[in-house]
Amino acid sequence: MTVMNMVQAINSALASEMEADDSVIILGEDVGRAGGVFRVTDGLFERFGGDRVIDTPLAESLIAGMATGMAMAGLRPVAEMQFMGFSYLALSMIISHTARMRNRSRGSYTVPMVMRMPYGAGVKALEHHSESTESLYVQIPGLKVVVPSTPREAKGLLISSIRDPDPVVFLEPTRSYRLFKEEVEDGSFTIPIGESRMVREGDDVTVVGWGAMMPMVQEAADASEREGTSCEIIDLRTLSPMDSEAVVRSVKKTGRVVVVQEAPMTCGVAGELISRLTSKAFLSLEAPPERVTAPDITVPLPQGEKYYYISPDRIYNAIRRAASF
Amino acid sequence: MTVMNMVQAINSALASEMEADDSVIILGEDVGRAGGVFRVTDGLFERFGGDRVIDTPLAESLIAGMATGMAMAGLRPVAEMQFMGFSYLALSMIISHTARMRNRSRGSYTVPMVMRMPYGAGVKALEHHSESTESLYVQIPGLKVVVPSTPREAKGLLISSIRDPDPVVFLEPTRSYRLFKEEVEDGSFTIPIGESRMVREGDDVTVVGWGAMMPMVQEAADASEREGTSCEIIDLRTLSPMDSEAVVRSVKKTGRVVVVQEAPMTCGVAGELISRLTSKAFLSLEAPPERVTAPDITVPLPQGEKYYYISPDRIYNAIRRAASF
Amino acid sequence: MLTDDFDPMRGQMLSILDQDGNIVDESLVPSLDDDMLERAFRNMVLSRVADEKAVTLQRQGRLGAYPPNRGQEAASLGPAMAMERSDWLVRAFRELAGLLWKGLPLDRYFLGWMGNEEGNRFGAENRITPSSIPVASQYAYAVGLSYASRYRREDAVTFAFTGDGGTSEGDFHESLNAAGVFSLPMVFIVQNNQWAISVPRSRQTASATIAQKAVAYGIKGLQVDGNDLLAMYAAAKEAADRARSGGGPTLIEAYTYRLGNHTTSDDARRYRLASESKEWEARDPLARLMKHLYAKGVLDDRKTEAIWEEARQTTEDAVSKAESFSPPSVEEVFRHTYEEMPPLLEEQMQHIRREMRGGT
Amino acid sequence: MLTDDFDPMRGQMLSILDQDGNIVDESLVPSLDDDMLERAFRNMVLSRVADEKAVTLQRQGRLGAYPPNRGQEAASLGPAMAMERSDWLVRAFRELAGLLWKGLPLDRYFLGWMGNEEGNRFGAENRITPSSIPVASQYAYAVGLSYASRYRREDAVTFAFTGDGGTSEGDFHESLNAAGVFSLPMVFIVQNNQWAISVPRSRQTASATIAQKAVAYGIKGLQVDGNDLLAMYAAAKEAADRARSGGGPTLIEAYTYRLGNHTTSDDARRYRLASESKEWEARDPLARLMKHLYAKGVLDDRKTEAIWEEARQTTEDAVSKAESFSPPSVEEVFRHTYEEMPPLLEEQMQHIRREMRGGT
Ligand SMILES: Cc1ncc(C[n+]2csc(CCOP(=O)(O)OP(=O)(O)O)c2C)c(N)n1
Ligand SMILES: Cc1ncc(C[n+]2csc(CCOP(=O)(O)OP(=O)(O)O)c2C)c(N)n1
Ligand SMILES: [Mg+2]
Ligand SMILES: [Mg+2]
Repeated sequence: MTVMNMVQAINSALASEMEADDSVIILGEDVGRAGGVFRVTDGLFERFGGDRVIDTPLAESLIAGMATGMAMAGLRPVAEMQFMGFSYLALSMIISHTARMRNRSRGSYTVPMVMRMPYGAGVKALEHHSESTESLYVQIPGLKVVVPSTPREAKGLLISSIRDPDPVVFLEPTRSYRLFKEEVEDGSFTIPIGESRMVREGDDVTVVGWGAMMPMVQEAADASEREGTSCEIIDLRTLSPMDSEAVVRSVKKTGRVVVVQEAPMTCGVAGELISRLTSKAFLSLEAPPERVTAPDITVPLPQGEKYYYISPDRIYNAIRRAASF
Repeated sequence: MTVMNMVQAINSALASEMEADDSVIILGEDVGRAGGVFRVTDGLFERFGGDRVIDTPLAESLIAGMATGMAMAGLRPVAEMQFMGFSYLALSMIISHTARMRNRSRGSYTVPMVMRMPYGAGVKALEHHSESTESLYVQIPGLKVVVPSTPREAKGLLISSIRDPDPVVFLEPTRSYRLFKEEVEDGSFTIPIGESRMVREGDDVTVVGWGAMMPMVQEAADASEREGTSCEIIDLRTLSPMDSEAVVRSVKKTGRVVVVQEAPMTCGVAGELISRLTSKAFLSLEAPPERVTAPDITVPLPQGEKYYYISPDRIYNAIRRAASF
Repeated sequence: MLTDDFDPMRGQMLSILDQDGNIVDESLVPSLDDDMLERAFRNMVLSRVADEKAVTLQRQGRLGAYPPNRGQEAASLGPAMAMERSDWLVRAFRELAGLLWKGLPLDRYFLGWMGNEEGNRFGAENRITPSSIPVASQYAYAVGLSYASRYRREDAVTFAFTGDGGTSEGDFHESLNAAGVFSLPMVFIVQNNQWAISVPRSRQTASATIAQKAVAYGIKGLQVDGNDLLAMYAAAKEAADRARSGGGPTLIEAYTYRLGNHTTSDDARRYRLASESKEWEARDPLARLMKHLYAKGVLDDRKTEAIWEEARQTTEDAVSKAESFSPPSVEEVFRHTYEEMPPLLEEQMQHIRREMRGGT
Repeated sequence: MLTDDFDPMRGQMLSILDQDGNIVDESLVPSLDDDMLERAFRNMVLSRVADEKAVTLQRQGRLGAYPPNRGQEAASLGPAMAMERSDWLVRAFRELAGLLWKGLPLDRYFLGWMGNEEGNRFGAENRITPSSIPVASQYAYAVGLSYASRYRREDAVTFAFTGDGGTSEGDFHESLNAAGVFSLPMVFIVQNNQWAISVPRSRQTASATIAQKAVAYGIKGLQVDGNDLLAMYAAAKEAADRARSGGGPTLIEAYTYRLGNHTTSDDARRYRLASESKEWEARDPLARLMKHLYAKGVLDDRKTEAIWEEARQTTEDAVSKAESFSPPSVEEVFRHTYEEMPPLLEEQMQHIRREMRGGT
């Protein structure tokens, strides 16, 4: 066990998979000598060489396409998009080929690749550096979408993603990169994709979140508990395929639910989950499901970010609304 | 009044706006001499010349970006994506600039452009020619998304879109292009963006759809009415900004709702609408809202399309489930 | 080196057989024995026959929208003949002759255009990728395939096709640029058939040739008479040899012509002159090779007739086989989305199965 | 024509002032009077001072992540000096000197990097577009701006900037290609500062120069010493004149160097040699112009000192003004999403307003 932050945990996952399997290969902008703009790939260039830790030209569609081709040929590429806001340039490649190659060829070609990217706001960044447009990816059949919320989760989920036979979009909450440390196993270990994590059991309100929202969810739940509202907290962890079954089970117990999503409201993951719950736990719902999301605006530049970004207060208020309906 | 199909109605909208305003300009692949692969721009090249009906090189990001720049400079470009499945190449441009320029510059620059594209399945087309990924666009703040369901609607909504001060993604259901004709006003007229259309009033179940789903919704509703279930039919018409208020009003009356969406289920417009309804009409809901959508798979090639595409039967079944809950 | 002797920026184009099948310059003739040449001809005939069959089937409603290959057979066949088994052939959607040479089963070809994903199941073992509809996008994964093969020290060359229209797309640029930077063993073949649907080559780019675009990537570029099988073979062979020996990628512009419509949904008469197509009919790559082989004594009337007959038979057999394929079951339609079907998808599948059986 | 006399494919680069400010070839010196030259120097000094101030402010937490311009002043200033009022300046994010010349208010510049969209409100009347972070994407709307100005017979030239890294993006390619096809009045300036964050120019593209990429688009291309104001001005002026007279677009590679870090979040020592940066310090465009103007008698110590002092004062004033700007209200944050606020957005705004006031 070593105490690590999320950046270190991801680095450790990459290193251990590269050590174990020479088909694992890294590519992206500045991932090589510079070790990535967030230092996530620090030291890997020196350790595994420039042929396996590849600084590509500045071209996102190429990076996604190149990784796709590598994976079709049997490698296990881990591509980095420098920021989620630039991954849109790769979206056509991802939708048209990465996600479809298996079905198109009836399994003759598969694309076991990972596309990692930092995502999310709350770090007072430049324009395009605070995106949380995960739903663009979640809606694409053939892709998996994973979001870790702690260092240990990040390592275990990334290793699973690298070993997964299908393409995985791995979203790393920038805000959580260095927010806290925790003990992480030194060797290789996996956390299954597609299963949510029960963070805390409770009776009154189910609170669901993922990624950078989890610490805030916990803070809000703590405050609610102090006022006598018992919260069941679920970290969704995989957004696609989404473990809505676990949430349905929980809501059948509590009857009340708050879904917390950093992204703007419309056509987000929270709405999808609520729509599923409404269909599958209709008779158990004792209050309207609450969505806590950003408003439907572009992420403001830092001076206006507070009107956009989720706060524990806003989650707390939603829990109260749900509990007191 | 002239009886027209949807292709003719769109052509007529373009012609009348170009006649009235020389800042209206068309660009895209094969929109010029060939008149578009669906003949939507037929005759416009001859009438308005190659400087206003521009055949561009084969480059979608360029088309979107070029239209964005034209609009920033005060023109009213109407750009065509040859098929929705190739518009993903333009998505980064649309998200990063088209949709954000107004807010980024606090109104100093605006982007009054339209991006038209044929969309949807049910026509036994090639791969990538049957997409209905409208939710990729609906979730982007700063964009409007409009989907006509009849020839007259298409003309009125397109004229509004061209005159709109904000960028509009105008989705044309390929399946409806030549499906039926109706009387359409000859001159210029507008249908407001952001308002849904009440197709038929009814008491028992609210059925919501848009675009190519409308004829099927009507067929299913007719069948249901014959068995005594009265349907209130709403054509959503604008997906962004979505007129969820009208649906809420209807559901408060009927207590039951079926939302029909051609696209795959996850993170689609139907889920968003249901999530809004559940929040705003919670106490009125007498049955779980029903979503009729495609499954979460890539559109199959023609031989498998029947397992994907919505049918009136599937809508009818959902109405029955809702009514009998 | 051909790429030195024929400079696209000086308007030079490699040509070996003239319009009448005569050799322009003996020193350029590649070493292909008579047997190989006869096989090439057979392949071209089969491609021609199968292609025309596909157009007919489309008209009969037995096959979907289809992009004819007529006139472009040499442009894909020449490169295919320069390929080794382990080389990758990355398709766009108009390379029938080359695909047949590389080992694509004709029935699978028909099956694909008949709208069944099974048409692509043959791919991996032949190192042929599925047809790629989003223009030029396949160039990006071609770069990855090539990188992987070099990483694995496989000595494989990746041949990637696109059209003249494809050169305008960002993916074309990003891919050639990256191939140059990584000095990958690749041959990029642009079938410049003069049209991208209705847009003529001159409105696609202002560069005088497509081959000269190689300059932007620091790689070799060559313009080749794409209707001349010998020239296409020679150019591709040199490029492949260079790639194999570490000399990096080459861009080959195959100067050719689409004799048919863009697809069966298109009517080329709306945007191009009949006279132009007529001129190009006279440069038909198949007739040209045939004349050459007659002159060489490789072919005679009897043999030629037998070859056409054989092609017709092979085509009919392939069509029957493709049509005897059952349409996919609901399971087939769902199960290849992921290696393991997620619970929700399973549920959706069961739901649709129930609804299709008339239940609710 | 400079573009004929200096062929990037033969390794020729336009240079007028040498490292010590001496004129290399009198015949190339553009006609700029002393007053104009002095204004140019003032502008460069202001840019240098303001840029360093921004870096300092960032360290103090008064400004966000910031991309320094140091060393690249001539590369944007020269083109700006060749611009008319109605010409469009399409920014990337490292053109401070040129922006100031074109009329950007310095306080708005600071305000933008301080994280307030108000920093971009100045744009339209000066025909300066907001900074564009997605690398090279601005080239696409630049094409549209240019098309619109020609359509309106405005006689305006569009100048569009990107970096060496930007040349690898698809948008770079699609835009230059389209500009070539439409023969638009455009000048594309690539500030080749040798690095794209940590990736050196040689790993960005295998082409020997960036200027030669013009060949791919059938347009003119020229490599220019980007630290030489006179050369940058001369190149841009010729290109603009050509554009205005219908001669189509030009690609100018400004061969320069980023003396600072990529942004204030970067540490360039991780990936590049100190010796390299040192070499380039000696080619500083500001010192070079100064030496030239001393030699010409346009500047002396007193004047120079006054110019620096004035720049410091202007900068302090601009910073104060920017800092006195209030952060946006919730209304400001919401209302510019559309011209008219849709009901749902209004509702979301009211909700957030309530929550921020402590209500639920
Ligand atoms: C990205 C993309 N945009 C548009 C289309 C529609 N389309 C199909 S083929 C074609 C023209 C292609 O021209 P070219 O590359 O010259 O190939 P050719 O058809 O001549 O073989 C177009 C515009 C597409 N398939 N992909
Ligand atoms: C599309 C895109 N990808 C990645 C980034 C992250 N990024 C910002 S600047 C930069 C390097 C740009 O290099 P260059 O074009 O040479 O400009 P320079 O920074 O040297 O001025 C990168 C990769 C971005 N802003 N946009
Ligand atoms: Mg073509
Ligand atoms: Mg640079």
